[in-house]
Amino acid sequence: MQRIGVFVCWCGSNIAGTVDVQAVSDALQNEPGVVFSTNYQYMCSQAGQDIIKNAIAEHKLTGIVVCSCSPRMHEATFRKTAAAAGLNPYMVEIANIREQCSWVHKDMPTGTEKAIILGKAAVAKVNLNAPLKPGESPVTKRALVIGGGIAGIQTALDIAEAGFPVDIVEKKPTIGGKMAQLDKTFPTLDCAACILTPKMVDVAQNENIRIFSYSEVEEVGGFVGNFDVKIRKKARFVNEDICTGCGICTEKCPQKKVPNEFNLGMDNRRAIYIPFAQAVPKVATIDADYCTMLKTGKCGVCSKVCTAGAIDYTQKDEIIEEKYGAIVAATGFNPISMDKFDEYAYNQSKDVITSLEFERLTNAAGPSAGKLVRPSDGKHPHTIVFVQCVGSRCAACAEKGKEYCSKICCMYTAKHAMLTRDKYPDTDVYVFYIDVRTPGKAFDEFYRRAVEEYGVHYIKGMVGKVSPEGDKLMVQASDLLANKQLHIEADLVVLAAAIEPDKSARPLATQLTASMDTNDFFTEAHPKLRPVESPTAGVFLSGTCQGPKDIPETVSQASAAAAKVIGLLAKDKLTGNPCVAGSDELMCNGCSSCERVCPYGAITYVDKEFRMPDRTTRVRRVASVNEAVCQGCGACTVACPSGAMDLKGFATKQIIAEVDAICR
Amino acid sequence: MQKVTCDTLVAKACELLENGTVDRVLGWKNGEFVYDVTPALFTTVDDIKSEFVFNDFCGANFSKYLIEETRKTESKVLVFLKPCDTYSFNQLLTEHRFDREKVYAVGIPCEGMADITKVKAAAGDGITAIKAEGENLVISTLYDDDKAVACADVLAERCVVCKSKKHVAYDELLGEDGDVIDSNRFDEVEKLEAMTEDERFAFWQNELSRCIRCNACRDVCPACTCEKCVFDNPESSVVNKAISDSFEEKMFHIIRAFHVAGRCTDCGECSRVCPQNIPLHLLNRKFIKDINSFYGEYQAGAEAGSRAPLVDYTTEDIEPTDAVLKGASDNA
Amino acid sequence: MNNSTENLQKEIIRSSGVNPKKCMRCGKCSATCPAYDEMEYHPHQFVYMVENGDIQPLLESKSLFQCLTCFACIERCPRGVEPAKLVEAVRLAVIRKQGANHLKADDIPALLDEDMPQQAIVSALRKYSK
Amino acid sequence: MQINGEFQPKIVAFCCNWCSYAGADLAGNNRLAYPENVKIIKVPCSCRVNPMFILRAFQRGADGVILCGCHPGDCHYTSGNYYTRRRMALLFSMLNYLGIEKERTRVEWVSAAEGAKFAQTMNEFTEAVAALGENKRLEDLRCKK
Repeated sequence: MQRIGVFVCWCGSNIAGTVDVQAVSDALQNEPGVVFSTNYQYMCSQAGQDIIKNAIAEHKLTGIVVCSCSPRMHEATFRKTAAAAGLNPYMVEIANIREQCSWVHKDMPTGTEKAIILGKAAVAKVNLNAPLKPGESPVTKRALVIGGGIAGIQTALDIAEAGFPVDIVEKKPTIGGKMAQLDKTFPTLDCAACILTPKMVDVAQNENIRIFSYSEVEEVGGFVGNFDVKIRKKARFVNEDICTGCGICTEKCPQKKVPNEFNLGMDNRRAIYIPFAQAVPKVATIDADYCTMLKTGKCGVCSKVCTAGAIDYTQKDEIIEEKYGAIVAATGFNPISMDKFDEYAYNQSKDVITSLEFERLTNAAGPSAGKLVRPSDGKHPHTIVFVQCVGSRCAACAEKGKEYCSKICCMYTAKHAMLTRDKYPDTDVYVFYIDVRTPGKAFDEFYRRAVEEYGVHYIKGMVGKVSPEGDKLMVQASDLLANKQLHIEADLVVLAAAIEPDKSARPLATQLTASMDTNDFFTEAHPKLRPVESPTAGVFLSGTCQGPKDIPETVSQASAAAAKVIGLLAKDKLTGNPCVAGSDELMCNGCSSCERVCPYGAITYVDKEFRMPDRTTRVRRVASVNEAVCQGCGACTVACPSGAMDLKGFATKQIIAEVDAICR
Repeated sequence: MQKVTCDTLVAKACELLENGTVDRVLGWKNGEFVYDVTPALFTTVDDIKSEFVFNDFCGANFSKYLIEETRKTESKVLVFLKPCDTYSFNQLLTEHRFDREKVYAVGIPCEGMADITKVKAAAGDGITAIKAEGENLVISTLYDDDKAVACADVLAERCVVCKSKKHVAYDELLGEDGDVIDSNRFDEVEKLEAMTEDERFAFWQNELSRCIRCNACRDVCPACTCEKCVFDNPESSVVNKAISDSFEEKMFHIIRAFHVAGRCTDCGECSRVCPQNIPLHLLNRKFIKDINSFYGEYQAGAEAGSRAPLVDYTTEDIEPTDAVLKGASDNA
Repeated sequence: MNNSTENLQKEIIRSSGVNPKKCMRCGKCSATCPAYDEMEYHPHQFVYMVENGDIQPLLESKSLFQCLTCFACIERCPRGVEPAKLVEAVRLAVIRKQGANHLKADDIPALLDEDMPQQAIVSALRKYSK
Repeated sequence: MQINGEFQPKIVAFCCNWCSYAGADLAGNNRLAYPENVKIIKVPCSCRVNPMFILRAFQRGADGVILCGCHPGDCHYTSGNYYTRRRMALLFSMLNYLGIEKERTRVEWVSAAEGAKFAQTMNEFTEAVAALGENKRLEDLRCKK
């Protein structure tokens, strides 16, 4: 049996004006477990707190009920008071008789009666309270960043700057991501490579950063502060430590017909390659799908020309195991496939291209060395049609497009149109749009400049059809403002394809037990207040894996995620919320219902041996809650049919006791 | 009349026992009366040959027995599963309740089981023998001459509205597999929904007040497989072993149905075993019907590993207030 | 909007099963429409006008019968609005008007020309021969 | 419960800690009156509310039970109230199927900023339950004084 002390606060006249505080403390005196009951003008004052402390000592109290203002106001205060007097702070319960009683009721007798009932409910609960101790777990002071695009790069640099070691896992042979493929960046039009490649070099040179390129996350275990990660370092058949990146092998390799993915297949590379000149790490990689030596055992040219002796045809995948305190997902995006958009003739004409392909076409390091030419015949295009929202805002068919707005297309299309007109004033440039969405610093000004200074024809309406006729592309579109149907003879059509999360994100989310939305974007812990954290503790989100973003936004989110990681790694120990779920193993059925509703992936299953009454042992599958990860929502407690799962601080028994006290 | 004969099952059981595939067989044997067929565990060929029965009274769903049975030894147990039993079988697998490797499941076709209450109503009391002949059951009683009743007329309610003749899980199938049936199993629920609140209350008051809290419905239910039921657990605050007031049985039945909501395969065992003939399946079916209409068609057990509707959500789900309106036509 | 227009609007929305509010005004329906130049009101305008209850001009417009019902607009609409179904519903509203039967079966041969698609003739016969 | 010959319903309100409990506090801060009949029980999230709690309240003589949580999409725990929504939709539909008046149960989403909505909801709910009279259908006769 508890020894409970009840402390009724007057809150000056705030409570005492509507509630007979003496009657409340008298009535609660007779409740089961209550050994002391009093009232005072200001319980939260030093004098009031001293009353509580003295009573704890004098009456050997094991539990405390304070009838006062909302627990949101002073629960923390009274818990500290109790702790100072040697009582477990979770033995304190507050009956809210101010905000939820004296302030909303006017009549003294009924107000007093309600205050007594609220007090009784709190006493009933404290009778069943148990001392709680927050769990502690150590923190491994190392972070893992998955994805080496601008988001991952920025996050890693910021974390490393704060003095913590960081590993970047990038599945491609080089870091850099999509930004490395871009030509110029809006709204300032500086070249992407000029601002990105120095950062890539910083990453390579930073002592706190390790890059695992051509690698993928294989397995994730553990929890916040203590993740165990297995990384698969794919065989690149080149010894990274020896390769100097001189590139001779990539010139001598006889296998010349490999589609160059860096240029989106618009030209070819060799079977041994370095994706681009500024690649980091700048080492060659052998594409096993095309290498004649690896396929037939005959060739070995690269090995012969390599003066460093870096080629190793026997190299195998390597598994690296490492511990991390925090993990950042920065898996990025890809443009969606245009295969389902027959109306735009993407698969019929080489001269219908996506915007990312346009970036490569205009990039000085691209397949045409920066000269804007038609991919089909290498001729200079005179009429270019840009189509926006291709596959974005497409709610009709999930297989075809995406319901969301891809956010970046309006701006990059304006950029493409502007740059084209700037470099080739003899071209006619049309942009078909549904809405032009340009919120952002200096964004709308940028778009207006494309129209006003560069003479880009912006037409409200969509393109209905593109049909190749001879070497021209007939574009049929509507001009909604002029209420006309247009027929434009174009030389080049550029589709602003919607963007979608990289395909690796879904399996990664499963490994991380991080949640995703229906579009496979990572879900944030709170859409407004915790936008860079995943609901899974210790997992953070950087860049477009969380939602469509442009570069400035990606970089700010990347730094924000880094700040969160640094905040976590700076701690020596993590103190948890003690009000967490716990499973009674004797009653658990192992049915997985709780695991399925847990938003944090805090529940796992273990096979455990139980001794039966007849002295035999039996192995059963039972739920186990990771207290460091559980946030204490209680969803599992209701999903559990056997009642094995309960929530500390809000136990089924406690809540039922409150219900009973109120309905008594 | 069942399409698969007792002899076929006996032969199959003996074969699997003799070739060492299994070392135990879950089957049926006669109880005190001929219609009182009870589940039994056989371990020898002799026992099977002498005691194993299969007829129109073999309604028991063996899925639940597998939980205990598979824990006993490392070897396999043979279980015969009617189509509706296979759904429970899958559902238990979804919930990791037994080790699939330790079971050899033989699917058997089912033409629907007879309801002894209906048989008695048709043929009178004092039944001494029941024989299946073609489409009829020939019933001998102490008092009268033998009487033939059509099997179709004495089918159990759950078989009249059978939802599926298709086996969704098995290692081996005897006879041919059937199809999922578009049954009208929700008709009775709809009838209740069309009543007024007062009429519904009167209906359920009448039904549930007969409950004697024998717990048979819970004990037979293949979804009620908790290691310890909340109603048996003194720590749960709702422990209650017997009816003690006008609400207790409602609390029990609502919570029981809620605990199996989204997991209940509608096998109908609860109503079959109720000694008071309370139509408990109408509670479960209400949940199933609501789930189908609120969240899209879902058949528990149709697919092992599927996500039950109550541990799932969409951001566009129906609001509870609208759900109540949608759930009962008199509210419209 | 007066009562009868509002009823008519409701009826058209109901019978077509189309929710014009889903339209985001991209105009892809009109961009894709092969009969665009023949029509006084174009597919996107149909959607917009029905949404706003501006039904009367549609009822009186010849555009109704210039729609080929080729369903290109339905196929291409990114929001699943289905303008052709709306056109069809307005068309039906006109046809169902008492005593306003525009077309008799006997009149059809005289109206045919070589460019008219087979589909249009069949659907016209189906619709107007009652 | 009868006061001055007038029926006073007993109402139990479950409020989630992050939104609705704060909304109730805001109603208090703004002195927005609602009936004394309403007694609030704090839970971390609406998804902590077990159907057993609701039935228990009715069993012990409550005349109405209302559950308040964050608006869908705003749950502090991201998905808790989505589960609540499904559970309560099914439970309330079942209670109504058993003949329990649908006005006795309610789920309302109240944010921390919606003090006025909280007070208004409680006024409406109390009025609706009072109009139904005593809850005879779901109470436990043993617990009646």
